[in-house]
Amino acid sequence: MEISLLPLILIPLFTVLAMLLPNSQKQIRTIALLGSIAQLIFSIALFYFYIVEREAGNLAHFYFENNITWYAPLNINFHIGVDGISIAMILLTAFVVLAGVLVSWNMEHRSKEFFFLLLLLSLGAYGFFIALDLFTLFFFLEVAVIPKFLLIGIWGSGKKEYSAMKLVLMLMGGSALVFVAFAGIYFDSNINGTPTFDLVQIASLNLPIAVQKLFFPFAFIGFGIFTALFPFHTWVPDGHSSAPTAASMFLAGISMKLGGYGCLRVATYLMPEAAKEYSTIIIVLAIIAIIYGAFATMMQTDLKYINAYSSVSHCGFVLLGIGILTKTAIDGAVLQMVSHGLMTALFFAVIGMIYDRTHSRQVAQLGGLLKVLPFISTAFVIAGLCSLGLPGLSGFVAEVTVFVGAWEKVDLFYRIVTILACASIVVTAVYILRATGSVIMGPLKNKEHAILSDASWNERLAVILLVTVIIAIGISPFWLKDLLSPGTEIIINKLLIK
Amino acid sequence: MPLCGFVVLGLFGKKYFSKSSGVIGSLLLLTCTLLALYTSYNYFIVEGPINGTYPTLTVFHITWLSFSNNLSIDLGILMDPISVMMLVVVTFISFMVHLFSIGYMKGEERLATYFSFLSLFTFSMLGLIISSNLFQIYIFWELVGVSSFLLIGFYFEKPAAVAASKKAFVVTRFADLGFLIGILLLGYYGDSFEFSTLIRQLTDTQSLQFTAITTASFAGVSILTWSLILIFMGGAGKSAMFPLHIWLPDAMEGPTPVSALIHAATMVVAGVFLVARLFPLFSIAETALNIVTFVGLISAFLAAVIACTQTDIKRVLAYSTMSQIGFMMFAIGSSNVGIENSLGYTASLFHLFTHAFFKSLLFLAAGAIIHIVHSNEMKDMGGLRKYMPITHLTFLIACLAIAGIPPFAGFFSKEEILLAAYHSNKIVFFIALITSGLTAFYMFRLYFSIFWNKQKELHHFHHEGTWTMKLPLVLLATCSVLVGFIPFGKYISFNNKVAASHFDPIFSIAPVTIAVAGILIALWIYKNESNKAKQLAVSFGSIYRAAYHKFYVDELYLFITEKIIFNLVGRPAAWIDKNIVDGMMNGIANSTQNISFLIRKVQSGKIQHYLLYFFAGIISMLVVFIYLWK
Amino acid sequence: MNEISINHILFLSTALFFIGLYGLFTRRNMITMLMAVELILNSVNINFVAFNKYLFPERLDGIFFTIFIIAIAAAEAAVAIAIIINLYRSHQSIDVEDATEMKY
Amino acid sequence: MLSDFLQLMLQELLLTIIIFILLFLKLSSKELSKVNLLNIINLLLLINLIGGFFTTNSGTLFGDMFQTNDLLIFEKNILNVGVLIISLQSYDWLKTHKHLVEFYILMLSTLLGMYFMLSSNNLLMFYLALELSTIPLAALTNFDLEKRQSSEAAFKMIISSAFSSTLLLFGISLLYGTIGTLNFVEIPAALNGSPLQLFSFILLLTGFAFKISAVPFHLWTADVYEGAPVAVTSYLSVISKGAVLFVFTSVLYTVFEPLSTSWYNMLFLLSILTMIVGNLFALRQQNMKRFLAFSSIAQVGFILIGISGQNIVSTASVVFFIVIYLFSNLAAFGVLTIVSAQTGKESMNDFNGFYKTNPTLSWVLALALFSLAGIPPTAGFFGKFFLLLAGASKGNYLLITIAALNMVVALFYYLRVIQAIFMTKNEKPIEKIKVHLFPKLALLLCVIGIICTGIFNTVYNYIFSLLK
Repeated sequence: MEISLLPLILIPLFTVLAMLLPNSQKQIRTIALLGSIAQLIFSIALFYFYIVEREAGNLAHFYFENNITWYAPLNINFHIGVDGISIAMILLTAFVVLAGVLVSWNMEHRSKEFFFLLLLLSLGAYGFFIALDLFTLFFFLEVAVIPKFLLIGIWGSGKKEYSAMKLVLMLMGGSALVFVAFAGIYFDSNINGTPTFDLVQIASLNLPIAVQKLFFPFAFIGFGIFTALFPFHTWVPDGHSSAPTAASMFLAGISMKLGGYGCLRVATYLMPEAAKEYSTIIIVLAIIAIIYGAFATMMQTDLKYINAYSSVSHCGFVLLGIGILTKTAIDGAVLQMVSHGLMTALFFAVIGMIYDRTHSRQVAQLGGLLKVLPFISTAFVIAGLCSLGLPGLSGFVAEVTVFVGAWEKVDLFYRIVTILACASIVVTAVYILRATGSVIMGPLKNKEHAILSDASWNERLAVILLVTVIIAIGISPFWLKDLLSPGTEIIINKLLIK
Repeated sequence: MPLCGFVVLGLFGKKYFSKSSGVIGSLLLLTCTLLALYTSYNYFIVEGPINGTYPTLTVFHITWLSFSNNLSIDLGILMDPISVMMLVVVTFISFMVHLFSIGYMKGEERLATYFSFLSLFTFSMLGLIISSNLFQIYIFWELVGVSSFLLIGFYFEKPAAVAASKKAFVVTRFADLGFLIGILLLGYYGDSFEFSTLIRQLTDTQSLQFTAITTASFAGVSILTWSLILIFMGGAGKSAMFPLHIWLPDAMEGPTPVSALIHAATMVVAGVFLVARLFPLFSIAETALNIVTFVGLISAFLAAVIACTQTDIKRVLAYSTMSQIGFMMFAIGSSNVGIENSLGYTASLFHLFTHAFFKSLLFLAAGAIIHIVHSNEMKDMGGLRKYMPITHLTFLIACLAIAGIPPFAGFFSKEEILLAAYHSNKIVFFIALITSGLTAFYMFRLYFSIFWNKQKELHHFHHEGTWTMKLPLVLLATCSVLVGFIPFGKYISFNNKVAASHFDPIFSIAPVTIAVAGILIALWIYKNESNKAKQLAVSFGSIYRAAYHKFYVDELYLFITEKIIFNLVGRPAAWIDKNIVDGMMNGIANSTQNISFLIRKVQSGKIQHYLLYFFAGIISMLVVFIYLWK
Repeated sequence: MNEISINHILFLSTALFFIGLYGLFTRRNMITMLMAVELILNSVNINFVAFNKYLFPERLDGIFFTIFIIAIAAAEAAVAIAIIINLYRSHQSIDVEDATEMKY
Repeated sequence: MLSDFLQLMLQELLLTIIIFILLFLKLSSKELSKVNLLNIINLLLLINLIGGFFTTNSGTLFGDMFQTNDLLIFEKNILNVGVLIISLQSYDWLKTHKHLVEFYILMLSTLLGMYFMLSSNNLLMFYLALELSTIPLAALTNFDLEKRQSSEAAFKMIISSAFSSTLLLFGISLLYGTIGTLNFVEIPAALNGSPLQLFSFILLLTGFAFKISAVPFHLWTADVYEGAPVAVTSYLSVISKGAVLFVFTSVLYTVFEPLSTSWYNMLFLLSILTMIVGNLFALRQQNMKRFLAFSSIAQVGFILIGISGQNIVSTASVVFFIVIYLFSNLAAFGVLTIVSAQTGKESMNDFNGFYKTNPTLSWVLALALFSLAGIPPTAGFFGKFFLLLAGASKGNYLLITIAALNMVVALFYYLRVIQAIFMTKNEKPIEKIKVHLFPKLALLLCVIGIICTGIFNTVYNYIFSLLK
């Protein structure tokens, strides 16, 4: 059962191109919708074929590989392929993007450019997740950054210029570091004389320890900035809060995962020795992010800020999982990426809906929305419960996996770390419940809100889409787990060598 | 054989969760109840003890989430006496409550939501009971917590209700933190989350796991003890044991039937159930067991004292619940391995069983009363016996039962508990005795001041509520009369062996007399409108006040959260993030800007300066590359 | 010892070079600056000729170079003066200090 | 001999002929309208461009003074493309200018100079070509005859270039003194790295550094760019700079190969200085031309890094980058030319809300800036990536890190422009601009270049094959 991965890039590409032709907002959004639906269908098909392959006993690391020579003199190839992890990420992207298109269905202002950029972002994300060549990876990584500047700057709210600039500069700073790491890896990976960018080949030959030690920090911090590594997380709150709904869905849902994926696929996978070397530091940073993000969240009064900071805290779990370097923990990290992606996208979608209606994101000004907006409020509560790790929703699965993974390491340090991480879920409960209590429950604070209308069909669809997946993962995590574990298995085996 | 029953039941649990009209809900629950009864009938009577032991069946078992080759979360259904027993209790009470609610919640426009929540709760409670491993319990444990959160916060427009729900959830969540860590510890050292495996591996002293867990120690206490204590912490949170009890009284903000279901009969005893489940492990960890005992004892006593002072009828009941659970806890704690002393284990579960009936009865009756009086305050009530004879009667029965007057249900169970306590530890025994006296006292204080006393004029007369409200009362009343006579020990004992029920009339004199004394005092004080109560309060003085303010535990917690967590941790974190970390990032940008502003002078616009710089550049290059940088 | 060695000539040319530089840096009259440039060019010319004459007499590269330099210097001067005249039209001055509008 | 002459110098001859044609046109231009003139001229340039593609000879002439080969021819063609684009873009401006023929004559003669500079195989030849390509530029800079700034710029340019060329000459003379030859082929053998040679080499280097405006020899750049007419500015920043860079690379790699260790260090120093200073100045510019001037200085810093790699890949990368840089920069300047020709506005604030009125131009400008900033999928990304990769081949990761971080700073000021165009509110933005066919063509060409050069590997592979 052999299929090509190229459609994964071509579909958004053609969607984007097709969007240039028409001018009426209706046609454009229709095209966007069709494109993203096609994308989702293809991703699910991909998932199916992957399963089929595995059933057929194909135990290769990467499936559906496709290696096109790009720049022969530099030995740069357009090399793509997927394993379970990337498929999970691709599915996540497909779902979030579709939801994003649905949520921003009624975008009038420059709708053409909006959807164009949104789908361009998704293109970048897909490319990133399937790339097996560092150059290709880097190419798509940056494709997935710049459109955000325009998205936030043009359609954003608040101090949007500042946030957009800050976000893009910090992310590009990250990718600059990543570039240095890549250059280093490139020149130190001599396959019979010619340096290579090919991820698989580099993995096959073990880089010298010195090289690993030198370039691991570059790669990890570089990608870490994307996924809100502790001192470099400050773009998250501003960026998320200024971005338009769909953009912040994408931002928190997917592009923060680019970082996590990169840390895993490049930093840890290619430089295992260094990963062991630095794991303590990573863990400490992750824990700081988790705890301190959670506490910082408690003090926020703006819904988007609350969610942004909680994203910092949740992505801390991803980094923690990656830092712990046990199979379970890494599984947990990936699970957390997926779950957080869905959950936070849902959260932002709901916040966006509330904002569209009430024109306020201040917790103090909202209240008792459950009475007037039952559907949206319910979605809000579900998102909240997922974020505080309620069993039956995806959040719980991921976090528990990380905990158990962390617990597999014996010595006291890891124990304490794990306990701290566990403690954070209580704090999470506190701030989520505070937000819910005052926004959703309680008496209706603002009289004008009494006449608001509940979610429209497209919003309902978006919410249902996300909630379904969240519950699906929450109730039966094993399918996702089975999808991931082959990939993580290989990464771990690489770690365990010598 | 019981499998089918449970599968159906589970399905129903799911199904009626989505369905959501009161009647359907109740009907489905009726079926469940019948199924449950049927199953238990099968289990205990038909299947019967196989060579004197009740089998522990694990039916239907799937791997839910596997971590490492031998560590995984499974979903399964475990059948043993206690789970079956709990099953009956939960389904029956829940059914009663549904029935009652139909009448009680009439005219509530979110009726559907209400019943769906109720059913969700029942579902997760059942899941908790039948779960076959620790993680499954944890999962349903959380679900139970959430559904109770939803139900308490049902009147979401009442700020008090919202606050209460938040409090309940956060407190239990905090407790669950301990639970989770405990689970991780046990799971890691025991190499499994399965009860059966865990118990098998950890109880036999030869196994690797046993040595691992007992030798490994932290702060001088073996890991086993630690993990058990932590797990118990979770249990204490749910069962509102001191000092994690603060959420229970506030939880009374929810609809009364909910209080009856969750905060009297089922959820709060989950803690006891948990301890009972892991009893074999507890029994090898002395320290843990003692902790259980004393926590139980303290909360039993404190709650009783506080209950004497409260004026809100539901709060009184809440505290009495707490104290009863305290009883169960220290009963289970005070029993340790040994044919004779396993009595406590049986006793506590027996008490759990009986208590479920009469306490839910009390709550429902209280619900009926509130339904009419539209107030929770005792002082608004009085002389109600004329208006609502049935409620009056049932309430009286319940009171007698809880006070432990023969031949009511409470008598038997409580008597066994006391016996157990007597056997294990005299001090415990005496405190328990006093507490039971107090119980009798405050219950009858309640009783008299509601039904006798000087009658307050009601705003307008109500009839006593629909048959759906009366029927449950009557049924429960009968139960609380009869269940006492079930030879409980025959069915449930810590090693599932059939044990004869110890019933010792001589011994039971003491408690009974104490109880009667309590009743008489109550009678003397509260029968008629008088100022004896006040005098009493004054005479007790500070103790009274302290008790009235629940010994200021709430205030303490408030202080910790508001002052310490928020001000000393939260705000600084937010501030640091805003000013320092973020400031650092912006600082880099600004400094770049400033530098570029400073060096602009170089571009002076004077051609001769340019040429000069040009030449200077050359000279410096000469110096650098010819003399310095060979 | 009355014959002139290359060192003297080089000394001369170097002196010329620095005189030219000095003039270029200090003079405020544009024409004068131009003359200073010419000085430097001439020092270069002397160099070439001297080297050619003393060190590599068999080939004529240096001489040719000098000729070309002279030619080009003329062209350069022409263009420069044209520009200066044009500048004078607009600025009404040929002082360097006045031609400093564009800065920073 | 003669056939050789005709074949090898075909491009030069073609260009000379064109120049002469222009002269005659000038004499008889009374009866020709400006539009027709422009059409004719652009046609001629097109012919020149096409003609360039049919010359594939390599060899030397005039006793090793003049050499040519496929790479050089390709480079010349690149320059031709650039010139054509510029002339198309400056259509609007020239239509109204009364000396347009002279403009072309001067421009083409500088182009001729660059041809010879590329082909020069001898220091004398090189010097002549350099002057030929410099002096007319000074005149061109002054082409807004009545603008004060224009003549000031021209003055600054002529003086400083004269100064730099004198120093260059001084260096050459000293070199001649030490080794006695001016022939590129003979020089390497004679080099031994003695201090005097280093001294002369440094002087030579500064001559180049001046032309490509590397810090600290860059100070003339901003003023001249600002003062000169936009067309000339773009010519300066792309064509002349590109040509010099080509020569610089080949000279370093072939002629001064023996001194490579020392000039690697020099490049290291120069590139870092150039990037940092260029960026820092660009940060706070308001005039678009001035801004682009500094940004181009920063670009040169990156190119120097590429050059410092000193292997075949780095040569290819440098050439490749210059091609991309030509497209991107010309696109940016093109929009600028059109805007300033029609509205006379060149300040960044004038571009506030530009998107509202001229979406297409805004997108072109944005694309160009992204390409300059090195953002995928534009070609600039590939160019930058390969340059830095070439630089990293020496294993000097400090340099690469600094460069990478500088790219972020650069991104900041490019984004400032984007921000002004797309986001900043403005009551009365520049009104709708009607673009004539020629500039449209030019911009289209640039955009195609920007998008296709990178994603499709043909150009790079072609360059690489030339180097083999």
